[in-house]
Amino acid sequence: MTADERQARLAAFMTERFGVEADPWPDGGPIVPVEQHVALAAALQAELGYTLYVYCVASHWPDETPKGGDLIPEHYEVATGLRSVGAGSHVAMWRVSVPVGAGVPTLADLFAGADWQEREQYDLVGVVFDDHPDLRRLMLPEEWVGHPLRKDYAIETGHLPWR
Amino acid sequence: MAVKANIDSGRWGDPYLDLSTYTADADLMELNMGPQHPSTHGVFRVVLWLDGETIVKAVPHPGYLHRGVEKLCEKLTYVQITPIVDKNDYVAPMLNEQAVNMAVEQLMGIEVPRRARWLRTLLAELQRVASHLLWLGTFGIDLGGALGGGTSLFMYCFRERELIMDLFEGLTGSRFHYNTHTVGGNRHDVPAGWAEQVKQVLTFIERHIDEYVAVLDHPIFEQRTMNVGVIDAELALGLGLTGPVLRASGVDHDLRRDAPYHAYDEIDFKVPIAHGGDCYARYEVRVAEMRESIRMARDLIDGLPEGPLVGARPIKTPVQVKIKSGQAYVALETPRGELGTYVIAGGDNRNASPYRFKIRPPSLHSVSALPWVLPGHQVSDVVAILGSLDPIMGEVDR
Amino acid sequence: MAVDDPGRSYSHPLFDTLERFPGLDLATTTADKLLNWGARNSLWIFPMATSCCGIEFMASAASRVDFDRMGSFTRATPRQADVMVVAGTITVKMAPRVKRLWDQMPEPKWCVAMGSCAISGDFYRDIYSVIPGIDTVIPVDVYVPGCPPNPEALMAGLLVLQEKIALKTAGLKTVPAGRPETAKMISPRIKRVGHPDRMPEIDAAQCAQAMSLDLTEPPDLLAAFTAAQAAAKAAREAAEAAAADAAAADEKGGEA
Amino acid sequence: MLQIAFGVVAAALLFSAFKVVTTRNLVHGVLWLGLTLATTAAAFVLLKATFLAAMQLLLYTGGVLTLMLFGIMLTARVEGVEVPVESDNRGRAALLAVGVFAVFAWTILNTPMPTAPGAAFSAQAIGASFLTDHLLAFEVLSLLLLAAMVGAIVLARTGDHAPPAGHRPGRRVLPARGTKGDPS
Amino acid sequence: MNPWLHGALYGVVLLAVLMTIVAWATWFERKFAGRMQSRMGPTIVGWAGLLQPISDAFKLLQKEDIVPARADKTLFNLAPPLTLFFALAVAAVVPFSPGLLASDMDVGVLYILALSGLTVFPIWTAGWASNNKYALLGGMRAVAQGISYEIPLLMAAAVPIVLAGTMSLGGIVEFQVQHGWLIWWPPGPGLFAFIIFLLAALAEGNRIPFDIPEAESELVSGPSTEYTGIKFGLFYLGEYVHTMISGAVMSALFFGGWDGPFAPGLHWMVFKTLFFFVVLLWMRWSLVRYRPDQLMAICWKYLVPASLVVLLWAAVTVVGGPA
Amino acid sequence: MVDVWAPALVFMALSLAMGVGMVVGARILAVRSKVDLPTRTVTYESGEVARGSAWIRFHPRYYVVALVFVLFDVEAVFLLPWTLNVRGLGWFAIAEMVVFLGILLLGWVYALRKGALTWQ
Repeated sequence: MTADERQARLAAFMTERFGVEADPWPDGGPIVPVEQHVALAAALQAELGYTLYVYCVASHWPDETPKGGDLIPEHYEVATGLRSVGAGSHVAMWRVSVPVGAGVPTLADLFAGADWQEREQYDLVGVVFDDHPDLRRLMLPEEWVGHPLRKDYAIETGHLPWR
Repeated sequence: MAVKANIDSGRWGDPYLDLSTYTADADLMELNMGPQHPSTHGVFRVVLWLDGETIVKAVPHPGYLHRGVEKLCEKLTYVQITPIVDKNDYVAPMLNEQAVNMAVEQLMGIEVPRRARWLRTLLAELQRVASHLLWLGTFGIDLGGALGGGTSLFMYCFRERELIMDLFEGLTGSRFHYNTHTVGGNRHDVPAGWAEQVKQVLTFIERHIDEYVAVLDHPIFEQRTMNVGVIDAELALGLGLTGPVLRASGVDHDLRRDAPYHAYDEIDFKVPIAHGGDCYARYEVRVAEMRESIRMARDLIDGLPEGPLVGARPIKTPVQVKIKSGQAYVALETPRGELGTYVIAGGDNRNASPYRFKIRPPSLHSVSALPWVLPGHQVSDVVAILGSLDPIMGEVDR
Repeated sequence: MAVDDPGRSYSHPLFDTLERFPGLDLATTTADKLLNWGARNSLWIFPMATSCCGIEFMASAASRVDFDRMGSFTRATPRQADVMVVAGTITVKMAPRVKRLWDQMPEPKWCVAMGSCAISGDFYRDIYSVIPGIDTVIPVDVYVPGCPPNPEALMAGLLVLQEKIALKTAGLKTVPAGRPETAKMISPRIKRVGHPDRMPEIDAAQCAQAMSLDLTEPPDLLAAFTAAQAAAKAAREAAEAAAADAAAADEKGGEA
Repeated sequence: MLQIAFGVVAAALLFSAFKVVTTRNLVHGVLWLGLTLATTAAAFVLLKATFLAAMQLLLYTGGVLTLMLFGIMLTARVEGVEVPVESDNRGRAALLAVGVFAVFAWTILNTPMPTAPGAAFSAQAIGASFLTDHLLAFEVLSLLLLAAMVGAIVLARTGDHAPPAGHRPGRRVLPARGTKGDPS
Repeated sequence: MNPWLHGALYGVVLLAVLMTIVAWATWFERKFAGRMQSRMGPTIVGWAGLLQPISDAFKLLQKEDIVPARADKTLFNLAPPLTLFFALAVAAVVPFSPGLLASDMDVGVLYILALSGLTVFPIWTAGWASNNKYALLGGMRAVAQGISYEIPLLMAAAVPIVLAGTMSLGGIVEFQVQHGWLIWWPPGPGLFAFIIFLLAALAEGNRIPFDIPEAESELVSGPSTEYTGIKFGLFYLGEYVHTMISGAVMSALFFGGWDGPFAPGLHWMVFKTLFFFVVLLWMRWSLVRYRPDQLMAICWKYLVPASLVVLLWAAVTVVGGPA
Repeated sequence: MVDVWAPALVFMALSLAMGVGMVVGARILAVRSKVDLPTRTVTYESGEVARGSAWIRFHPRYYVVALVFVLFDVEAVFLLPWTLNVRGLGWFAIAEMVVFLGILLLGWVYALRKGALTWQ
C-alpha cells in the first residue's frame, strides 16, 4: 500500500470512528478531543498497524488576539505521531489542545517510548501528562524553576552560581 | 496495558521497580556510570542498582548536554538554523542539515533540483559509512578497554574515517561542521577530481571492512555480544527505536526505501536486517549497511546528473526564506534511525523563524531502551549494550 | 619549586625548605628542571569530552595525529591525570561535576579548554542551560579555539601548554595571548576564575553545590550577586568618570 | 643468627595474633590474621619444615583468609560497626582458652618429637606416607572434602538469586539469527 | 659466600636490572602497540621516545598524594608497596643460569605458587580500602578470578614436577637440559599443561583477555581508581613485573630455562623471558576481554577438569611411558 | 637450610623496601595542595557524589566460590606430595589418585549443576 492510500484510509478511519475532519491535513494532523486521545492511539496501534511510536511535540500558546478575532486563551498543544512499519511507511498525526492546568492522558501504557518523550515535553514545555508512571524532569536538573520552551521563558535566564 | 503484561511476564525488565519491595540476601549497591565515564559515549549517566554484579534496576539520566537547541532555533531564521543543528548529531552532521532543510522546503513547497538531490544522497551515504566506522571503533573500546585489543580496532576505524573527513573537507572546506546544505539545494559543488578520490577511498574502505570482520570473527567477541541486550520487535516498536537497532530486531523498516526522499527511489539498494535483536545482530546490520552504502555511493557518484545545485525558484538571499504558517513533520534515515524535524511555522507573526522547532532524535529513543533491557544483565554488559545502541549525546539532549 | 607560581594552589615542601639555605640553589634548580621536564613530557589527559569536540579529541588520539608521540594518553580517572581537556559544551547540569572532577585531580594539574563552547559557550552562550565558558568554574591554562578545533590544533595547544610549563622553570612570566577588548566583549556575567571582580561567594557556592549535590540555590546569593554587580558597575563608572576628569584636567592643563 | 630470627618471627607472630583479637575493624582483624598465618609459615621455615611452610602460605594465607574475608563481607556491614573489645563473656572465654591451652600442651608434651630435622618433613616422605601407611585415611579424606563441598553449597545457596523480573542474558526472544533478510 | 650477603648483592643487582627492563618494557609496549595500530607511539622525548619512562617516573613522583576522605587510610597506603612486593618476591627462585638465582630451594615451585596465590590480597585491599565502588567491584573480581585460576595454575605447574620428579626450579631446568624441553617431551602433557599454565598466568596477571578487575570501559581503573602519583605507578609496575616474571617462570618450567645452543645460558633465559613478554603484549593488543561470569565459567567448567586430566596423563607417561 | 632461605628472605625484604622507598621518596618530592577543598578528597564515582558506602553486605555467592576454592586447595595439598611419589610407587599411586580425584570430581559436578560457580 502506498503512502497516499494509507493516508486516505487513515482519514476515512478518523472521520468514521472519531468524527474528526482530517481537514488541516497534513498540517500537523487534525485536532482531536482530549478524551479520545488514548482511544485513538490504541485503535491506530491495534487496528491500522501504526505500531512505531514516533514523536510527541508539545507547544505553548500564550493568550493571543488575532486581527479581527476573539481572544484565544493560553493553551498547550500536543502533537503525536505514530508510524506504520514497512513499505509505504506513513505517519499518522493528530493534535490535542488543552488549557493550561489541565493534563493530557498519557500514552505510556501503550507505547514504552512515550514515557521519556512525555517526560521531556513536561520538562521543557510544562504540559502535564495524567497517569504518567514517572513524571520527572528529563533534561534539566530536578530543582530547575520554569519550563524553558514556554514562550514566557527568557532564553538567557541565569542560574546562579553557574551562569 | 501491553507494556505492563510484558513486564509482569518477565519479558522486559521493569523500569518502575520499587526497590523497597526487592528482597535479596545482600545489600544492593548503587553505582553511577557516568556522566563522566570512559564508555558512556559522551556525558550520559546511568544509575545501576546491583545485586552482586547483576543489575536489578537501571535509571538513565540524560540531559548533561542539554543546550537548548530548540529554544535557540526559535530565535534564529530558517537559514541560520542549519549550522546550529550540525552540532546535534555530531557524528553525522550532514544528515541534520538535510533534515532541517527538507522540512523548510516542504513547508515552502520548494523543488530541489535533481543534481542536488543526488549529491545529498551521496553525502548521506558517505556520512553513514563514516558514522558506522566511528561506531565500530568505539564499540571496540567498549569491549576491549582503552588498554587492549579494542583500541586497535578504534585506531583502524578512525584511520578510514579520516579519509571520508578529507573528502568532506575537499567538498565543503570544513572538516566537521559543514553547513553545506541550504534551503532549496546545496551550497558547494563537486570540485574537479573529487569523484575519482571518492571512488579510491571507497575501495580502500571496502577492503578494510573485510579485515575488521575477520578480526572480530573470534569467540570472545561473539560471547560478549551474542544474546546480550536482546530487544524484541514489540519493545523496539513501542519505544520508537529506528534504524539499525530496529532492523536488528527483525523489523524490515527503512525510511530510505519505505518513504523515499532525495534520490533513493531512483537507485537500487538492499536493506539488511537481522533477527537476533542482540548486540551481535546490531553489529551485523551496521557492517552490512556500511557495505551497502559503499555500493550505493559508487552508483551515486557514477550517476551524478548534471544541472544546477539550487532550485528552480532560487532563494537569492536568506531574507526570502519565510513561511507564513503551517506545521510539518519531515523525517529521514540517519545512521541511528529516523531523524525527524517538526516545525510549527508562523504563530506570532515572525515568518522568518519557526514558532516551535522540535527535533525527533533517534538516539533519545535508543537510550530510553536501557531501563527495559539492562535488568538481569551484568555490569560488563552495560557498556556493550549502550555501545551497540550507538547513542550520540548531542542528539539525545540537544 | 618554580612549577609553583603565585596563581597556583599548591606548595612544594622540599623546595620551600631547600630554598632557605644559600648554596643549595644550584641543586634545587637542577632538580627543579628535571622534575619540570618530567611533568611536561608526560601529560596524561583526562578527557572531559562532552560533545563534538570529543570526537575530534578522539581523532587526535587516533593514528593520524596521535598525541602518544609526545607521551600523552588518556586516563579514565581524574586521580591519575595531569591535564583536563574540556572538549565540548558544559551545561549547568554538568558544571558541578566538572568542578568536582577538576578538584579530584592531583596537583600539579592543568586545564585545556578545547573548542569555542568550552572557551566562551559559543552560540549557546546565552542559553539558559549553558555555562558561558568553563573558565567561570575552573582555571584554564590554554585555550584552543575552533568549532571544533582540528586534531592538529589540539596538538598545538598541548605544545603551548608544554612551553607554558617550561617557562615556569625559566622564571619567566607568561602573558595572556588574547586581546583585552575581545575578552571584554565576550565577558560572561559570572567573572572568570582569577578575575579580580570575581566574588568569593560564587566560588564558595560552586564548591558547596559540587560537594552536596543538593542543588538548591543559596538564598542570599542572588541578592549578593546583584549588589556586587551594581557596586562593580558603579566603581567602574566612577573610575571611568575619574579617568575622564583626569584626562579633561590634563587636556585643560595642556591647554593651559 | 637462627635464634635472633626465631625471636623476631615469634614476636611478630604474637603481636599480630594479639592485634587480631584486639582490633576493632573486622577487615583489619582478618588482615592481621593473614600476617599471623604468614609468620607461622616463617616459623615453620625456621623449624626446617619447608613443605609445611609453603602449604601454610598456599592454604591458610591464600585460601582460608579469602574465605574469611568473603565471610565477613557477606555477614555484616563494616562501616560504622565497631567490634566490641569488651565482652561480658570474659570468664567463659578465659576458661575456654585455658582449656584449649591445656589440651594443646598435653598433646605436645605427650607426642614423641623428632629432635633432629629428618626426612620425615620432606614433601616426598609426606606423600609416601599418605600413599602407603595412611592410605585409608587419605581416601576417606576425599569423601570428607566431598561432603564439605556439598554441605557448603547447600548451606550457602539461600534461595533463588534471580532478580524478580528482567531479561536473563542468554534468553532468546526471537528466532535464531543467521538470515540476513532482503527487502521484501 | 655468606648467604645473607649473597642475597643482598644478588637482590640489588636483580632488582636494578629488572626495574630497568620493566621501565623500558613500558616504552616498548607503547611503541609495539603503536605499530600494531598504525601509529608511532612515543617519539619526541629522547631519541625514538626512549626517555619516556623516565619522564613518566619523574612526573609520577611529584604528583600530589590524595587519600580519599572516606578511605581506610592505613590499608590504602599499604596496598601499593605490597603489590610490587608480591610481584617481585617470586623472582627469588627463578634461575637465570646454572646457580644464578637468589635461592635454589627444594620447594621452589611451591614457593612461586604460594606467593602468586597471595598477589590478589594487596589488590583486594586496595579496592576495599579506597571505599570506591568501582575499586571494590574490581577487587572482588580480582580475588574471585585469582583464587579460581589458582587451581589450574597449581595443577599445570604440578605437571613438570611429576615429569622431572623435583620441586626445585633449578632441578626442573637441569632435567630439561638432559632430557629435552618439557613442552615437547614427552609429547602431550607438557604442551597442554603449558597452555593451561599460560591461560592461568594471564588471568593471575590480569592481562587481556582476562583483565576484568581493571576493565577500563566499565570499572574506570579498577582497584587503582583512587590512587594518584607513584602509588598508581606501583600498581602499574607490579603488573609489568608480574607479566615479566610469569614469562620467566614459564620458560623455566616448560621451555628449558637457560638451555639453548650457541649462547650462554643467561642470554637464552633473558631471550625466552622477553619472548613471552612480547607474546603476552601481542595478545593484549589484539583481543577484547571476557565478561566475569564467562571467565569463571572457563576456569571451573573447562580448565579445572582439563588440568586434572593432564596431570594424570603426565603421571601415566612417567610410569608407563618412555620416561 | 639457612643457605637456601636467607637469600630469599633478604630478597623479599629488598623488594618490600623498594616499594616502600618509592612511596616515601614521593612523599618528599610530591607537591602539596594549599587549599583543602572537600571536593578534593571526595570519592570518585564518574563525577557524582557517591550515595552510600562501598562497604556493603555482599552476596553469599562470593563465599561459595571461595569455599570451593579452599576445598580444591586442600586437594592440591595432598596432590603435590603425590607428584613426587609417582615415579616411586608407579601404577599404585596413579590408581589411588584416580579414586581420590574421582570422588572430588563428584563434588565438582554437584557444584556445577547447582550453579554454585556461576558469577553473577
